[in-house]
Amino acid sequence: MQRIIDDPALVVEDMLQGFVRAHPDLVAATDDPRVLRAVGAPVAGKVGIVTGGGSGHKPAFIGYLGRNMVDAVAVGEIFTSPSAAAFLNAFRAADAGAGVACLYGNYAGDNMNVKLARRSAEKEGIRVETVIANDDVPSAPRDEREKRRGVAGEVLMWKVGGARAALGGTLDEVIAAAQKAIDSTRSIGVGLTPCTIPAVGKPNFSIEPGMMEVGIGHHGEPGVSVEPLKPARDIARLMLEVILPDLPFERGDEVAILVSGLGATPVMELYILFDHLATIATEAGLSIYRPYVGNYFTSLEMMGATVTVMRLDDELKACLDLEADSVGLRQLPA
Amino acid sequence: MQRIIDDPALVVEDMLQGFVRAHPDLVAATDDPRVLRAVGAPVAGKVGIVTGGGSGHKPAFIGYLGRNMVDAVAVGEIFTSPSAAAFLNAFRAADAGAGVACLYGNYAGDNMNVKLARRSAEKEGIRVETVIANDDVPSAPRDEREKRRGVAGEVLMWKVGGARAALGGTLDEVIAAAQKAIDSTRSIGVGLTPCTIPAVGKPNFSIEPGMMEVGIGHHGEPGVSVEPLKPARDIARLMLEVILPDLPFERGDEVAILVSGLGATPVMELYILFDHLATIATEAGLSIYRPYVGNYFTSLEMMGATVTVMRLDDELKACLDLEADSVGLRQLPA
Amino acid sequence: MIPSQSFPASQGRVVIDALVTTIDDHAAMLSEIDGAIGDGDHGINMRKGFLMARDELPGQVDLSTGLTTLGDALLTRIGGAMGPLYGSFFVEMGGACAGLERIDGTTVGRMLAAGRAVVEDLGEARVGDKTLLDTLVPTAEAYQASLAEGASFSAALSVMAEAAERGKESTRELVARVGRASRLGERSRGVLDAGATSCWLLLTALAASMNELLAAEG
Amino acid sequence: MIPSQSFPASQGRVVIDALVTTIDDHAAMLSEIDGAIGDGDHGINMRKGFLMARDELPGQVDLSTGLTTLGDALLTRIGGAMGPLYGSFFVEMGGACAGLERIDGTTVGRMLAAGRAVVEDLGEARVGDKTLLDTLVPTAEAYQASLAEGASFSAALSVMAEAAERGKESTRELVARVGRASRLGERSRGVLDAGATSCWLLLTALAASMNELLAAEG
Ligand SMILES: Nc1ncnc2c1ncn2[C@@H]1O[C@H](COP(=O)(O)OP(=O)(O)O)[C@@H](O)[C@H]1O
Ligand SMILES: Nc1ncnc2c1ncn2[C@@H]1O[C@H](COP(=O)(O)OP(=O)(O)O)[C@@H](O)[C@H]1O
Ligand SMILES: [Mg+2]
Ligand SMILES: [Mg+2]
Ligand SMILES: [Mg+2]
Ligand SMILES: [Mg+2]
Repeated sequence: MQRIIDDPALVVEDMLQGFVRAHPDLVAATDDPRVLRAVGAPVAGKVGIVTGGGSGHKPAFIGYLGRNMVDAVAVGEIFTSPSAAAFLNAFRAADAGAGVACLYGNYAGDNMNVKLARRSAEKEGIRVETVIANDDVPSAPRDEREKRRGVAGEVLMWKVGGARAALGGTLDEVIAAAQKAIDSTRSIGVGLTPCTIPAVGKPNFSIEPGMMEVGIGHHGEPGVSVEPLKPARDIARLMLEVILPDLPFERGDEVAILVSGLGATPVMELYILFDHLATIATEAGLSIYRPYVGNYFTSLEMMGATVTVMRLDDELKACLDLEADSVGLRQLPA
Repeated sequence: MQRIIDDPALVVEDMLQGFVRAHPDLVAATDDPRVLRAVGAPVAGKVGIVTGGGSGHKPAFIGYLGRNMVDAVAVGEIFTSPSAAAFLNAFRAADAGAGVACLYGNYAGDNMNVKLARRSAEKEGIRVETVIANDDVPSAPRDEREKRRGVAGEVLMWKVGGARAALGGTLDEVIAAAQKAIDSTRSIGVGLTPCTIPAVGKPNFSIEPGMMEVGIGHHGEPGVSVEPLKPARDIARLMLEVILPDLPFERGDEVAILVSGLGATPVMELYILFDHLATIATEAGLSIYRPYVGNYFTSLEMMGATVTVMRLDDELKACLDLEADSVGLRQLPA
Repeated sequence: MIPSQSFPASQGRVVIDALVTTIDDHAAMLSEIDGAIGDGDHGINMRKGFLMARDELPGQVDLSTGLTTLGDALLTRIGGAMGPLYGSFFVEMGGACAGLERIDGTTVGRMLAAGRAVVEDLGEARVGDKTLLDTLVPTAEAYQASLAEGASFSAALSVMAEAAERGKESTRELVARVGRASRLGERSRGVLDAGATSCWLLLTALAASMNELLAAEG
Repeated sequence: MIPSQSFPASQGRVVIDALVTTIDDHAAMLSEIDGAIGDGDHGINMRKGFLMARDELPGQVDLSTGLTTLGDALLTRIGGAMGPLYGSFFVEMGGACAGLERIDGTTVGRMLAAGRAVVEDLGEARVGDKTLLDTLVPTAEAYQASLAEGASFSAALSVMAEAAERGKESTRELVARVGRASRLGERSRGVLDAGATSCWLLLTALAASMNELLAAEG
């Protein structure tokens, strides 16, 4: 295990300490060591945006704390949901009286911990509404969408929710925008190598050299097929063949496309993949309003990439266009 | 080789196409397929900032094209200097009559190609001055500084040069600021795994599991020692023990610290490393004016990290503080 | 008819220590089992939470407070699915014996029923899904049945331990339908489920420590 | 005294084709040699540049234009250290025979001298550093010496090919002092240098193609 760490059991603690120290302009610690908040949060009158999830997905989740983005994040162990207590403390850190939109991904642990935290928060008079991202198409069939996992589409959900809140939306408006964002979004991942959780010390699943796992999840959850590794052009095509018909995206749709590396895939390759995606999407009659290419939601040192497509309307475009300042997503004023 | 590519011989071409398509707000193609320019470049009256180098270092080099940053980049094959013709065309693309500051790294190929390109440019009446980054301490002894390679310190050199030009500096002023930037900067890298150039298909050097190469270069150039992999705390210490005495940095110095991953090292680990660096630097009496932690200058899917420390004065601080918009470095107005 | 057996609720620490110790002692084994078809961290997660919980307990604690504190610590500290499931499990078990001076067989039956209910409610898994429910549900039922058939508290505790072992072993032949191991489909057959194994360890420790306390009563 | 041998400069294409073909044919070998102590791309880089250069040439071209075009293409296309070094090498070789109707032994001597000078000037390496100079410098000198001793053009070309082979082989025992291979220090000893090998291929092809042109003259 070729890692730059100290005690493998304490990587999350150690990382958090460095993160807060590196970004004092953007993030601050709270009384709960497993909760970070954005500098300036809670913002008076603004709906609080909260998310949370397991660690190992940099820049997700804490990298999206910031201006016009997320207000507080509950931090879990590597690939493990944060505790209910952490979610509760994140709600407290983000709430300025206007309520909290908890925008998170559909994983069993997160669902349970959010459920418990939300019960406690409401006893304290903090109103919490949730949007549960389920953009990962291969994780369940179309008629069981509620079972699908949340993946890199969460980044666009946070951008939209964060912007809608910053633009003065009420809790219901923020929730409606974030729900629309994720309902308009479809994703798929392709894995080329596994990754190793430091405390475990060996890969958490395996992919043979020369093979790829189509539809893999962010923690190595099973894909729809394991097949021989193909050229980027073919990978792009098979990814879009899964996600475009699912919404379905239709001729004339304006879309955002987000290509994220899973960690160790050189960013060069994400651009190669994006080029094919853009060509195929354009051929399918989609117009790309906003592309995002980079490491937006990773899985430690896994190799591979996820592709996310979101259908836009005027509200979603306005939300994506708003300036934002966070480690993972910075957009200057237009 | 688990890669998302098409023809391994054409990865640079394919990547460039996707890059231009992904960032139409920031970069534009030129008549030379191996030269990209910033949107809006050349800027009337402004000194042009040019750099160039081998590919495989994303976001370097093209990721630093943008507002208040670099105006034109010459693009080479993977880990191979761009041609003299590409440098010449980059000079042409960046020159608005105020001359060109070519800020690049000290590699034999780059030196030769810039030398030839500069000769041709001057025949055309384009004034080109150079700053050759040599921030990599382990690559040569202190009394042979002119032999040292340029590594991640180049990012800070570009930020300073780009800002100085944007702030209206003459060519001589821009060159002086960029030269001061690199003269005030020291770097060191630690490699944990090698990487594979797609067209070659096998790792370009080897590091045994459980070992690390201290002082390794961006292309696997030899380090000062190969030793058993240590905890992050000890890695941080031995890196600073090499670079702090070299300038030397002294008690009371204000510094920028840049920690860059080499590609496949999870960003989480960069924060763990940074936390120790900040502690040790603070103990040494340095005050950290600006930290940068992320993948700023990578080497395909190499594992490891580089650490760069730059001593600041008022001019360098003003240059680092200026807003900037590029793929690799975005800073909002303060 | 034998006289109803019981032990003082104030001896809670003995039970809690037994629970923590078995997780601590078997952490490596649990991770290894999880590694076969899961992500290999079950022992790490559990040990971290259980050791933290023990550190928060006073030297002497009644069973209800001890279990509630343990549950709260798991809820607060370990996250994942195990935090809320085992956390709520122990919180509910503690709640079911709150205020009692002595713990008898009927109380333990109520405790198991309460714990089982919250795990089923929160986790939405079923017996046969290859989870800790495959240990918990049949064990709670066997314990209750043996009491109903007139067994003594200590005899029912032995039934509990045996049923937990059978429940754990039953997961070997199951295909995982929830959690990470469902990744493997048919390939998840043939090995134990990690959560079912930790649940067996916990219920066995519970039974053994309570039997110890009963024996001390003479 | 044999009459001075020469061939028409208009036959440049024969020489250029020989140069391109040898690189194309031996690309895998060159990469493999580079792989032992360098980064394994020497053949890839060279082939890419040489094939592009050939595509830019008209069917018929005089030697000076052909070499200049080849050199320019390398300068324009392949970057690295090889682009400027071999690029300038061929540009200077082409310059040294510009405007001539026929190419004789003395001209080739001037061409080699000009090529060698620019490589030394630009690359700042020396004989013994385990680079292409270990082939180029002794070959240029041996060729010149054989002419000075009165050898015919074709005999001097044979001397060129033999000297190039010896030069290339000499790198086997050298320790790399410049370029990537210097990474390995003592460990770079015992294998050939990639650039010295490509230089041997090029000089051998140059000699063979010129000898062929001389033979065609009858
Ligand atoms: N919904 C559920 N209900 C009951 N038990 C569950 C559920 N989901 C998972 N489990 C149990 O959790 C165990 C794995 O725990 P652990 O390894 O700590 O968490 P993770 O799977 O997040 O790594 C499984 O072996 C299974 O018994
Ligand atoms: N300064 C120099 N002068 C002459 N030849 C050089 C010099 N630097 C490198 N070389 C030659 O370049 C060869 C390697 O070329 P190549 O593999 O194409 O480039 P790179 O080393 O950039 O991958 C070496 O074998 C050596 O002969
Ligand atoms: Mg886990
Ligand atoms: Mg090379
Ligand atoms: Mg697990
Ligand atoms: Mg090479």
